Amino acid sequence: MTELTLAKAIGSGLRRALLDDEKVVLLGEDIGKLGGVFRVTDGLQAEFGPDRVMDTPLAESGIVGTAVGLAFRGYRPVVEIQFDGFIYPAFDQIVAQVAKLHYRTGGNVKMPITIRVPYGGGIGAVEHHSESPEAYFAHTAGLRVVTCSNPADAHHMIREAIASDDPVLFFEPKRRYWTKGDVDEDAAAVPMGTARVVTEGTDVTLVAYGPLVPTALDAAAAALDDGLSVEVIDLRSLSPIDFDTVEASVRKTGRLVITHEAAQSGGIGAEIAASITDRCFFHLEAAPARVTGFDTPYPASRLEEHFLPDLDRILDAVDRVMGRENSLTGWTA
Amino acid sequence: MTELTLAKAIGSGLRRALLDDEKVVLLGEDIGKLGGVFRVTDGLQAEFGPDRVMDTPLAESGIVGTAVGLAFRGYRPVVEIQFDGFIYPAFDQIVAQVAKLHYRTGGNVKMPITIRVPYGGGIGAVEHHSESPEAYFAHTAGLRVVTCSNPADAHHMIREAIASDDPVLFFEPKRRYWTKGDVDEDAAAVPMGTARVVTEGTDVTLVAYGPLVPTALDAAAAALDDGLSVEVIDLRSLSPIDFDTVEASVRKTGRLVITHEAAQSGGIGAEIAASITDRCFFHLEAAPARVTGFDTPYPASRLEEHFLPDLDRILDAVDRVMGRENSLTGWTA
Amino acid sequence: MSDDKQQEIDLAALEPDGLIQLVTPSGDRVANVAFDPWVADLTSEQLLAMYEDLVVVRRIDTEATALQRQGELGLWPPLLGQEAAQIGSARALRSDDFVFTSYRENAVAYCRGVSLPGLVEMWRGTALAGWNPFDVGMASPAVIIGAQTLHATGYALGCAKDGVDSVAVAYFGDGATSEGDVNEAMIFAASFHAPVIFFCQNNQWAISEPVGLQAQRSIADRAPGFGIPSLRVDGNDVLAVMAAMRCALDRARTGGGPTYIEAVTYRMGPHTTSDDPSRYVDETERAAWAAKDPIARFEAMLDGLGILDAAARASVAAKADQVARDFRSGCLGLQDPEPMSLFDNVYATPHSGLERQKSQYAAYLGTLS
Amino acid sequence: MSDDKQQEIDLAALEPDGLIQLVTPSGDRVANVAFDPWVADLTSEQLLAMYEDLVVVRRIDTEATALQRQGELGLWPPLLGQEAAQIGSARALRSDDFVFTSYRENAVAYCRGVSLPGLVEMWRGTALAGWNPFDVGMASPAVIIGAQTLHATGYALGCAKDGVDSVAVAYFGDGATSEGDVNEAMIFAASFHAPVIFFCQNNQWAISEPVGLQAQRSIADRAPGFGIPSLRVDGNDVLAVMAAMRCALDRARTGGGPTYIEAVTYRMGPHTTSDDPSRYVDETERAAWAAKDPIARFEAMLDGLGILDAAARASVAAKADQVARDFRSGCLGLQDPEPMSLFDNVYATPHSGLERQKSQYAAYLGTLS
Ligand SMILES: Cc1ncc(C[n+]2csc(CCOP(=O)(O)OP(=O)(O)O)c2C)c(N)n1
Ligand SMILES: Cc1ncc(C[n+]2csc(CCOP(=O)(O)OP(=O)(O)O)c2C)c(N)n1
Ligand SMILES: [Mg+2]
Ligand SMILES: [Mg+2]
Repeated sequence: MTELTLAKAIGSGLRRALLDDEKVVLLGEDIGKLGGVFRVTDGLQAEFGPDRVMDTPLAESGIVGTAVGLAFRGYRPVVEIQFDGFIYPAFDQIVAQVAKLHYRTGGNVKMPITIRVPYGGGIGAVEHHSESPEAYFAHTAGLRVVTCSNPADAHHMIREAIASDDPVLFFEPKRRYWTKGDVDEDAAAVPMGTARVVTEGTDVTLVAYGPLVPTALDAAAAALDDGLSVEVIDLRSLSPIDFDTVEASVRKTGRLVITHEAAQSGGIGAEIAASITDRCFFHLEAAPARVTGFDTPYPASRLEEHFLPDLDRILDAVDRVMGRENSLTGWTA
Repeated sequence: MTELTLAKAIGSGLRRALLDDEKVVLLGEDIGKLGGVFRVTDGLQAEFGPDRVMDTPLAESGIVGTAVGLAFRGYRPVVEIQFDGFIYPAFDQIVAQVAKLHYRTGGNVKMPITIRVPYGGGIGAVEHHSESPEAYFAHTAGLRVVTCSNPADAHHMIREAIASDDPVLFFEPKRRYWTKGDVDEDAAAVPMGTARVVTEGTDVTLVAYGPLVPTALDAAAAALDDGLSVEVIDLRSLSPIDFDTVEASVRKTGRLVITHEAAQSGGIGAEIAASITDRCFFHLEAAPARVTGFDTPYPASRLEEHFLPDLDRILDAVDRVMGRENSLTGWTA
Repeated sequence: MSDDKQQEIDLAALEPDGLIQLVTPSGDRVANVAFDPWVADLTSEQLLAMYEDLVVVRRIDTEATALQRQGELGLWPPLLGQEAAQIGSARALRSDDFVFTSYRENAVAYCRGVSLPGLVEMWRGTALAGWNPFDVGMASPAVIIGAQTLHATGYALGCAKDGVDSVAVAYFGDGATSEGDVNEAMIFAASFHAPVIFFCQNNQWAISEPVGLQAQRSIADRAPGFGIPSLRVDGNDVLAVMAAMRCALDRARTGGGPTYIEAVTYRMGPHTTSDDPSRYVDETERAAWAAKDPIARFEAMLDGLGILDAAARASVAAKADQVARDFRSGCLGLQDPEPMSLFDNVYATPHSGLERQKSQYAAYLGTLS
Repeated sequence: MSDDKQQEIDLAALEPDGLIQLVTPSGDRVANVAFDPWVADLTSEQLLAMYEDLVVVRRIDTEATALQRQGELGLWPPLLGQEAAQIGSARALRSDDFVFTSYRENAVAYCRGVSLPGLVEMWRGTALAGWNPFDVGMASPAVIIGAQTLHATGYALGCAKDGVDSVAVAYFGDGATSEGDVNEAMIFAASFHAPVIFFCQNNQWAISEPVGLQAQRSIADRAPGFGIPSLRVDGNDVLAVMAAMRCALDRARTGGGPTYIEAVTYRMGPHTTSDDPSRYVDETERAAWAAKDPIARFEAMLDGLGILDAAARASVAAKADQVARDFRSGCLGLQDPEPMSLFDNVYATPHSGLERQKSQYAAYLGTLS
């Protein structure tokens, strides 16, 4: 058991993967000597050499497309996209090649590619450095999409992602890179596709993932002071979504709040609200509420506190699903 | 009033736009002499010359990026993406530039770009020629997303899209290109962002768009034989979605079925189900049902009849929201 | 011929504008100091086998077009006119090389050992791909223009990592050269010194767009600026193509890195069976290229060498007939897939969301039957 | 110098490997038959003005780094070492030309007339862009590497359509040359013969990656293969840069089409204030480049010409002080935007979905206050 930051926990997971399987190779911009702009790969090129930890030319489509070829040759490439907003030049290779090749070839060609993406806002960055593009990939058949919220999960989930024979989009909550927590490298990992109930509760189910899990926990604590018992679920996987866990919770609470940074329209929250309404229609006491980024581009950093869901906005939604008097009766989809 | 196919109705809309505004230029692959692979631009280069109807090199990012520069210079570019599956190389230019430039520049730079995309399946095509990528764009702030289902709408909506000062993704239901209908070029157009109630009904609201509107109408007719009154709404706009129209309908019927070809998870149907549940929670008699493509890549054409929503699957969902005995009680999200 | 230095010089001498030709359109064998050695070992049997290949793949192509007209295929992209470019290059490969192509490389697929029905599965719509890539050393065709060039580069990088001398080959068209991916592939290949060959069939057209819209200079002129030597070869000359390809393969196998080959040829047919080239093709140009036909030329050369006697001709004709029959019956024998196979192989391991949809659809189908 | 033929020859003569230099690192003016004429008209006043520009933009840059260290800016990308490349090129432009840059072109922005606080708005986070592109003929910086090269190409195409002789300029880095977009931009520009200049500042680094990872030959060697002539210029020589830029601009204005310029320079500072170059930069290399400093060199030349007297020096120093003060106070004066402005300008015309979110958030904010 070691205390690590979330960034270092991913780094140690990458290191273990490199040690465990010689077919694992890392590709990305500035991941070598620099160790990545967030230092997640710090020291790995020094330890494993430039053949296994490769700085690539500056072209995201090129990186992912090259990874596809390596996968054809039996490798397990782990690709780093430097920031969320730079994944789009690789979109075609991801959705039309990485996602489809196993299906296209009737299962003959596996694509065990992990695409790491630091994502989300709250770090005062310039444009394109604070995006939450996860819904695009969760809507893409053939991909798995996961995200972690704490160091232990970060470590084990990156190893599970790399070990997976399917391609995995691995979203790293960049504003939580410096969060510390205990990591037991040898512990048995929770299967990657499952959600985790972080705090049990009886009144409201609050679903969060990635960077907003700590915010959700704060909200649950604040709600408790107010006499409300909120069950917080860390989704962990966005494709597949572990609806069984969410359904079980909502059947108990009858109320659902979902929060994410991505824009509301067509976000993960929409899918959860729709699916849970379908599964738990007669158990729901109120319409599921979404607390999300707005349908605007990510704004200038001096405005991001207004864009990002925070404790108050989450509590407001909790109040609303509880049917409490709340100025925001109009605060709906 | 002329009878035109949907393809020709778009062509005549493009022609009117070229006549009405000299800043309108068309760009795309094979749109000149060939008139596009679907002949939508047939005759336009001959009439307006290669300066206004331009064949471009084979590169979608290049086409859209060039259109951005033309828009900076005051032009209104209309871009043709040859098939749905070829839009992904342009994804970055669309979501990171076209969608954001107006916001980025505080409204100083307008992006009146129309991106035409023949989309959807049902034509027995090879891979990448039958996709429904609309949800990616509807989740992207800064874009408008529309789709037409009949020649009259096709004609007027393409003109509205080109006249819009915002970027518009214009999805053309390729399997309906040969559908005929009356077009009155001089009629007043219904505003682009509004939905249309195509058939009134009292029992179930059935929301469809693009290629599935005719299928939805067939289903409504079949349901009527069965004693059920189904109100069919042609959504027309996917961003924004005209929720007022859908809400008014659901308040009346209490039941909602949504159908689209795109994969279910994170599709437009999820957003509609979530938003309408939120707006009409106490009016709903059953959970909204979705009849969609599956969460698989688009399959080989000999399987597409199983992938695509059809009359029977829609009727099955109608039965389900009616609470009728139906073998598919398990048929949910 | 494996001395790196020597090759660099040979290649540089031909760069950028020489068009490598060993056989003229009228079938005369012309001497070429640099490239003759690369095909000097070919025996009469091997030359005849190449002739047979040329005839057979043209016959398959004709038959496929007929099958499409008869409604048995959804679409077909004819390779008429490009037989030499494909046979000359593909027959230079070893079985442990790996090929990443676009959709028109059906002669390449034939050479790699794809089964006859396998050639048409994706066009008939009974599957998305007609073969297991690992059985034949050839990926399923990439329909997204240019994407496969990066896959070839990555595969080549893997070969280098593995310390083997297998080579990856990317096939693509003149139109594809405009896609960002193809340029990125050159950059990655050059940067990683990957054993990959970029084989561009410049058939003068990308659907209705002439190559002049994509490139202001020869296609082959681009690669050198990226640090990749390039060869410009008469793509209708099967010997020249083979020589160029062998030269490039040798470079790749011996640590010389990537090579770019532009095979200058012509698409004699429509883009696909859905296309209407009368809207854009200039008949004079087409006629000029007809005079450079790759098969007629090779036939004339073999004739001149006295290799192609009546018996050989008859045997090739018989083989072509037989292949055409097998091809047709193989195509017609392709069965529609099982409905529930729709859900297979989306993932390598079960995905709970999709599993649910699958069981629901199975239940639904059950109610219908 | 507007005779097309003449220029083609001049350019060809320098392609591909000559490094255009008019002033040596020690400040000696060297004769260059082809490029001297392009700067022959510069008066002493103009030379002094360029000197002032160089000094002022370096001063702004230093001040911005200080502001970042003091927490007033979120981030800053220093241009230290690249002053000549930016001033020499930007001062060659007309106000009706239009510039599409990346994030490091703050000296270009200064020359275009961007206000001092405008230079830092996006780095302070008070807005996504610091100016109205149409006021200064310069787009807001593109953070997505390479994307702006296509915008410049499209804009140039528009200029050609409009029949005006304005020119579009794309500024980008050596790292950017690997992105598909930059290659596609060359293809489109060549195909449409667009009046665009591709101005690449090869500062040897893309964050921690040396240029050798992106390119195996000179960056300038790529464009000719696309049919675009290219110039390779000493990017630390402000006169040479201006000469090359004027030559390219003249070509573009007179129907000569696109030109590519590689300005060979060095990033003397970190990539941004967040970067730690000690992890990857070779100090010897950095020191060698320090000896080629663009300002010291130009100062020495002006000294040699007797133009830079004590009064001139004092006036430039005073100007730099003043600008630095104004810059700092302008920066500190930038106010946080109104919360509800978050919703402004997503669309040019109201979008019902967003309008609803806006009014709901306004109501919510109302309850908090
Ligand atoms: C990314 C992408 N854009 C557009 C298309 C449509 N398309 C199919 S083939 C083709 C022309 C390709 O020309 P070329 O590369 O010269 O190959 P050829 O067909 O001549 O063999 C186009 C534009 C596509 N398949 N993929
Ligand atoms: C598409 C994209 N990928 C990655 C990045 C991250 N990034 C920012 S600057 C940079 C290096 C750019 O190098 P270069 O083009 O040489 O410009 P320079 O910084 O040297 O001025 C990288 C990789 C980005 N901004 N956009
Ligand atoms: Mg071609
Ligand atoms: Mg650089």
